[in-house]
Amino acid sequence: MRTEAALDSPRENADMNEWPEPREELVQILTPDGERLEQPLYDRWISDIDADALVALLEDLTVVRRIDVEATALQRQGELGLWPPLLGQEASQIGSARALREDDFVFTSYRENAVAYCRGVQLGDLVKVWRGTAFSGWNPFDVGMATPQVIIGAQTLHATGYAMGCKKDGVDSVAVAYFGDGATSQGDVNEAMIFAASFNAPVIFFCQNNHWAISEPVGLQAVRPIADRAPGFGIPSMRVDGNDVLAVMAATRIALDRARSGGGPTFIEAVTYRMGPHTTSDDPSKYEDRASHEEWAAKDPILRLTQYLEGEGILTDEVRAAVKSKADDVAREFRAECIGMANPEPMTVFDNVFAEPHSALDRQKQQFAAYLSYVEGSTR
Amino acid sequence: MRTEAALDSPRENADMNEWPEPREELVQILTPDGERLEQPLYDRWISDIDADALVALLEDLTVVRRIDVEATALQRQGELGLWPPLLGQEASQIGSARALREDDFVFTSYRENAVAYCRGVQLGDLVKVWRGTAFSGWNPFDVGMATPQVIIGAQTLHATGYAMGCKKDGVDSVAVAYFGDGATSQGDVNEAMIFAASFNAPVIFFCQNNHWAISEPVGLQAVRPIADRAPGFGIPSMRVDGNDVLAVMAATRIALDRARSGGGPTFIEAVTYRMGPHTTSDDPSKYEDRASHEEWAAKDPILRLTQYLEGEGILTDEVRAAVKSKADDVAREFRAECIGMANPEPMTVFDNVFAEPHSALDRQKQQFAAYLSYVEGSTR
Amino acid sequence: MSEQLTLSRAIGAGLRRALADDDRVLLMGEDIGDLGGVFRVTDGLKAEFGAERVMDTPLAESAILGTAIGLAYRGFRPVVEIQFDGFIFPAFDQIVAQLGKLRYRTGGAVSMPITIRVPFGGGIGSVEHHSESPEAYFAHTPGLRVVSCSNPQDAYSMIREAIRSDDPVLFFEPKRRYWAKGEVDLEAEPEPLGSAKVVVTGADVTLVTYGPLVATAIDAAAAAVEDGVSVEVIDLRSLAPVDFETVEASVRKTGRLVITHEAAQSGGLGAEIAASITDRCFYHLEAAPQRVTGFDVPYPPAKLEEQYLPDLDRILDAVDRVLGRENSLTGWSAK
Amino acid sequence: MSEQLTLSRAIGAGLRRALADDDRVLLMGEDIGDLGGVFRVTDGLKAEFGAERVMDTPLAESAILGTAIGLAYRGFRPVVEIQFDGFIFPAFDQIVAQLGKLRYRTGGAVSMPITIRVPFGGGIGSVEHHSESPEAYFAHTPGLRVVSCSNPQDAYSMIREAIRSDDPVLFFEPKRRYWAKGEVDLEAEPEPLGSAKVVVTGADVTLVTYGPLVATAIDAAAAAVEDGVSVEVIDLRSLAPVDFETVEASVRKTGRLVITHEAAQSGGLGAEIAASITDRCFYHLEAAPQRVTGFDVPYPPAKLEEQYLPDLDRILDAVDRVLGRENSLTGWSAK
Ligand SMILES: Cc1ncc(C[n+]2csc(CCOP(=O)(O)OP(=O)(O)O)c2C)c(N)n1
Ligand SMILES: Cc1ncc(C[n+]2csc(CCOP(=O)(O)OP(=O)(O)O)c2C)c(N)n1
Ligand SMILES: [Mg+2]
Ligand SMILES: [Mg+2]
Repeated sequence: MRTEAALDSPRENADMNEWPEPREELVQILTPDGERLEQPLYDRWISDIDADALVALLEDLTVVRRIDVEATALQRQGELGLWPPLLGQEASQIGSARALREDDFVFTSYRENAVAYCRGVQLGDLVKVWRGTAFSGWNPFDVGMATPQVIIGAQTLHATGYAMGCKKDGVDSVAVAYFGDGATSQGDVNEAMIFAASFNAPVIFFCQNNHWAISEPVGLQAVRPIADRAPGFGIPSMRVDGNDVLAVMAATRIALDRARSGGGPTFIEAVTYRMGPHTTSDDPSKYEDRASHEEWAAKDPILRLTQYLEGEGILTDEVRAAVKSKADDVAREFRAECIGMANPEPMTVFDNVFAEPHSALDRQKQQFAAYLSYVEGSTR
Repeated sequence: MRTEAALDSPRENADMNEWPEPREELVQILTPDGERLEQPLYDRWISDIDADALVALLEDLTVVRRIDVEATALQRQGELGLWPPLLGQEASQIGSARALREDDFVFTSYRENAVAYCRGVQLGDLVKVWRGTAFSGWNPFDVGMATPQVIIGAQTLHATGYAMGCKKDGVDSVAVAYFGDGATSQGDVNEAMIFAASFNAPVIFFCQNNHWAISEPVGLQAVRPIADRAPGFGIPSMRVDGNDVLAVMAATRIALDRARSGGGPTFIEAVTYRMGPHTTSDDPSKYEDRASHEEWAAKDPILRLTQYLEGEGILTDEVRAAVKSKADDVAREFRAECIGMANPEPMTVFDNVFAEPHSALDRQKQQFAAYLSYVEGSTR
Repeated sequence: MSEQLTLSRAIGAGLRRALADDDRVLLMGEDIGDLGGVFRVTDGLKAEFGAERVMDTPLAESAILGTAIGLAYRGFRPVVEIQFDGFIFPAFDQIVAQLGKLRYRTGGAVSMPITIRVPFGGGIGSVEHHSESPEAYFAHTPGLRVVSCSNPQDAYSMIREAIRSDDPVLFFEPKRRYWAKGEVDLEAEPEPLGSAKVVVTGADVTLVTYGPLVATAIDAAAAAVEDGVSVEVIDLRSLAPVDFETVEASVRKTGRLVITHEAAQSGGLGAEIAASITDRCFYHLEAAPQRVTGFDVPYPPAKLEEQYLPDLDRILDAVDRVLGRENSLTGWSAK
Repeated sequence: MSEQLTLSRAIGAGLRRALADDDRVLLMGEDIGDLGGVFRVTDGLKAEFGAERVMDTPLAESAILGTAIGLAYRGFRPVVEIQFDGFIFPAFDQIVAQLGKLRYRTGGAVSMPITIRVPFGGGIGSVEHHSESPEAYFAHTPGLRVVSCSNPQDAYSMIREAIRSDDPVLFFEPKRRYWAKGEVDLEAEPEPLGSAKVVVTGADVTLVTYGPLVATAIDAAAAAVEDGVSVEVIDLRSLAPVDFETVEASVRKTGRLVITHEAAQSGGLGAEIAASITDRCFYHLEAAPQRVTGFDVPYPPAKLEEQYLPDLDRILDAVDRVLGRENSLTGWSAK
């Protein structure tokens, strides 16, 4: 039935209006032009970040961008099959990863190479997966970071389960799930928030909203800010400027602290922008409007930290030089390790499917070995 | 790292505090003891519900409860394999279903037998599924109601897709998804809200929070009111007293009106209570505390409407008698149709798998036919 | 010490034993706590081991599996209950794309000692999605072990072995046999998973099955004796991998093979067994292996399951077929 | 009129034709709009038919299928794109427990004319989850039709037939053959789905395959000629149901059968074909049917896919095996 009131806004028709307006504003400590804002609620969490620490962050940002650029070059040169650039997202990844403890455990997607760098992954190991020599570049337990997940959103459940385990074990380690804006549409990510809330699990949901899921704008996934979802599940959330390494670090430390002290899960939306293609095989010209690209170029995370450090007189020529040479060294080493990587032995295709013997697979393995020697024989 | 601030509540640590406190209060028009409250925002939506309409609602509530009781008896007598009682949830189902138009389309779970009754499903058809003679009691297109869904939550996506289709077709029909509190934990239900919001689909998410998912209390599924989730997805929500047929009807009409006038999806949480077992094979004594059961018994939906009508002098003896005899007639007819139901022919096990011929299945069908006549022959 | 137990209680006893022996073992699922599961398999375990080890979870199968994987990363050994066969599909991605791949993905660094308990199969007159046999999906999935028990003793021993295994194991429980009783030796040292068992020795025909149809096959073998036919019945127990050595040895002896399961025929386990055995002992086969299975239709309504389910008569008809005796398809040809 | 088209463009042309012929046809999926899909199969279709008919959806496969089902209830004919084979599993429940069952559930009242396009298979050097062959899961599922094309003409005709069908169809596209060119008659009246096609006639061995390996099989047949062996190659095209009449006729002629596919061997399509053909023409078989398939391991990293994928040499080795010629397993026995 339709009534005369049909066209009134429903918000006047019923108490659907007690919910806050979309939370558009971002937590910001460093403005795009390097001005530092007073943020009492956040500043206290990074009071230990002195000049040296700031320079260390600048170095991290510079190095991971350099690795990213190098990897893209390696892909163009045919040394890598594919590469998902993190260009533009350095602050989101460095600011959060540098807030973690060694005994925390990270479950990421494929684009979090800066996180892997912070966790201590060897340079060459960053690209094993992209060179196709292995499905995991490293042993997750060596660095407290799971193999990057390709199935969008699946890792958020793993992080939640891991966090449930930390609680059972009575330790104050925290699990961190990294995922993108597109991932928030997956059932798994929503179920992860539900389980995390129900079990009060010490997990951080760290969403990098880089505005794109391949060619799809974030607006297709969410009609209001992503950070607004978690509270409905009973999980507090923060919406931070993802290109502001200090804001990201402060927010992450707050979430870690909540988790360690029994406060349970926290959701962080780091609003940033994917300045490169989705992967080296993507073509953003088909869908991206240049305007927003330019707009975000002006919000560059490294630029603003550089300007801030210049303003503070911290960024001396020596410091500049030191950062540059570190980046050069890393890039050289990275390239060398990538190109020098050995290919796996043919028969290893059968390894590590099961922990215990498996009659069907063992038979296939034996028969394939027989086949290889037969072929060798006949071609000799 | 832990800081001195570690034990501050995070809400003092950051702007995670802009979200409202959990919305505990319910929209209520009829109190448990039949007092009618002034609810300007809602009353205007049921201004057409006069004495006759109120009596009609009382009759509906009485009849569907009678059907439910009869079905439970039929199960005890071995006439049905199983039955999921709706006892206690009559107002949620009648109040919402009676607000619908014939051209609306309903996608429910298995417990919505009162909704099916309102949609015009034949009495015997209500139990075909539970007697095991068919998987669908009716043709969905005859009554604008899909076959009740057994896979928890799956139907919410079907409703959303149907609503997307209504929009494409330029009609103002609305799709309604009925589901339970437990269902809200399923990825599908969350994905349905995301799609509904992104496509501004004319769909109503009608959640009957009956406090239980078999033996699991709603608190295990949600740490704050379920109605609080939808707004985060950009879907306005209402939390109504599910045992108040008038509040439910008003809320449903508001949602329908929004949907028909291009306002998109609305979420309604009808807070009620499952007064019976999950199904006839469940044993609530293993998990339910009597106290809350008694508490809810006092909130009975039929009791309060009866008291209100008595107070208004509407419930005369004739009316009372008419309602009772209607219920008696329906119960008799229901039982007769149930018991008189024919079993399916053996060979129909092969029917309606595909629309077009299928060589593998046709071969199996022919061979089974040969088998049946062979067995018959040899036993003759 | 040994006890008379139903199959469901035997599984419960195995779970209790696993929880007691290893404090990293956890049970997770819907309604497994106070209710003890809809089939009461976990009855009493929450009271005995507490809510931290016997966990009722929210209603979301993908999350149950996904969080179990996270718990396994953390060193736990989760035992997950899927309430009914038909409800495992929301978890399919976590099982097939995650659980089955994690060891391979990580070059052996990460173990996934997760057991997934699934009450499966029909014959209980239930509603849609409550009588399915999805085992072939998992048997086709690399990285997963799939087993099914048919009697209380195996149920008790196999669930313990499944939990002990460092590999993920799908444990299919024949729900219509939950109430079947049998002697269970609670001290018996379980043998590693993977071996089939000859439950009836015979000379003329090999009859291979698993789970709910083992009892039916044994009855069929008994009935066949009256027709002077000696049927050897093999309970596969392990569906992935299949113990082909045992099946092959039997077929080399009998020259004839009949396979029966409830799942749809096309692409069911019977196809793999027929194909592998034909490959392994082609020249010993006197007749083409025959499959007696559910039809290629969704599991039907209760009043039609009698038609759908393989039974003693359909099995004996297939036995006649491999023996070249008169049978329902004698002289039959497709129209 | 006919054109030289790549396989991917041929599918695009078929989609364009379907959209033009029937305004109830819709395309849904991730990145199929402005981007035209990661393989550009839907390139230009959004511009031509608008965002209401070529819909980019949020990133959730279960919801894509679930809403497609709702749209089908409303009378639309959705054509869903799953971006890569490995991403179909989150939608598994909606496909297996809903899509495949709806007609049966409703006694024929509800039709589900939904086509699910899945780029599948390996050989493109990609990362995990991008090279899988999940067809057997769906071929084992009642209520679903499963097809795969191997050349541009079939791609164009079969996608149109799939969309026209009132049954749900899984349409598997051989992604490594997307760039293969061929003549396509755009006016050709497509035949109904379900028939296999003999693409090379031969007398000695029947070689059955589908999708990406059809080209490999044709090369193998050509190579075999040099060894004086005449191989008949059959492109199944329909995987569920399989056109056994065509395969049987060939095997009755050759007496020998080799099946090849990329999917893991255990429980793969090869098992069903070997089992059914053995059943249908046991006495015509000169040797046990041989399967040349992927191994029972997750699809491996790019640098190992060469080992995993069936190739010409492994196929010819199996041909030697069914011919009783010297081959890699001559004298081999399991350790
Ligand atoms: C289940 C699943 N569906 C689809 C894909 C294909 N895919 C890979 S990345 C991607 C977009 C992810 O976007 P987002 O979550 O925002 O992460 P971002 O790439 O922006 O870092 C898609 C659709 C996938 N990997 N997994
Ligand atoms: C996917 C799936 N998982 C599990 C079940 C088993 N099951 C049937 S009803 C039910 C509880 C549903 O609770 P709720 O959604 O609150 O609906 P209610 O029964 O209370 O009406 C469960 C777990 C199912 N049917 N489907
Ligand atoms: Mg993104
Ligand atoms: Mg409930």
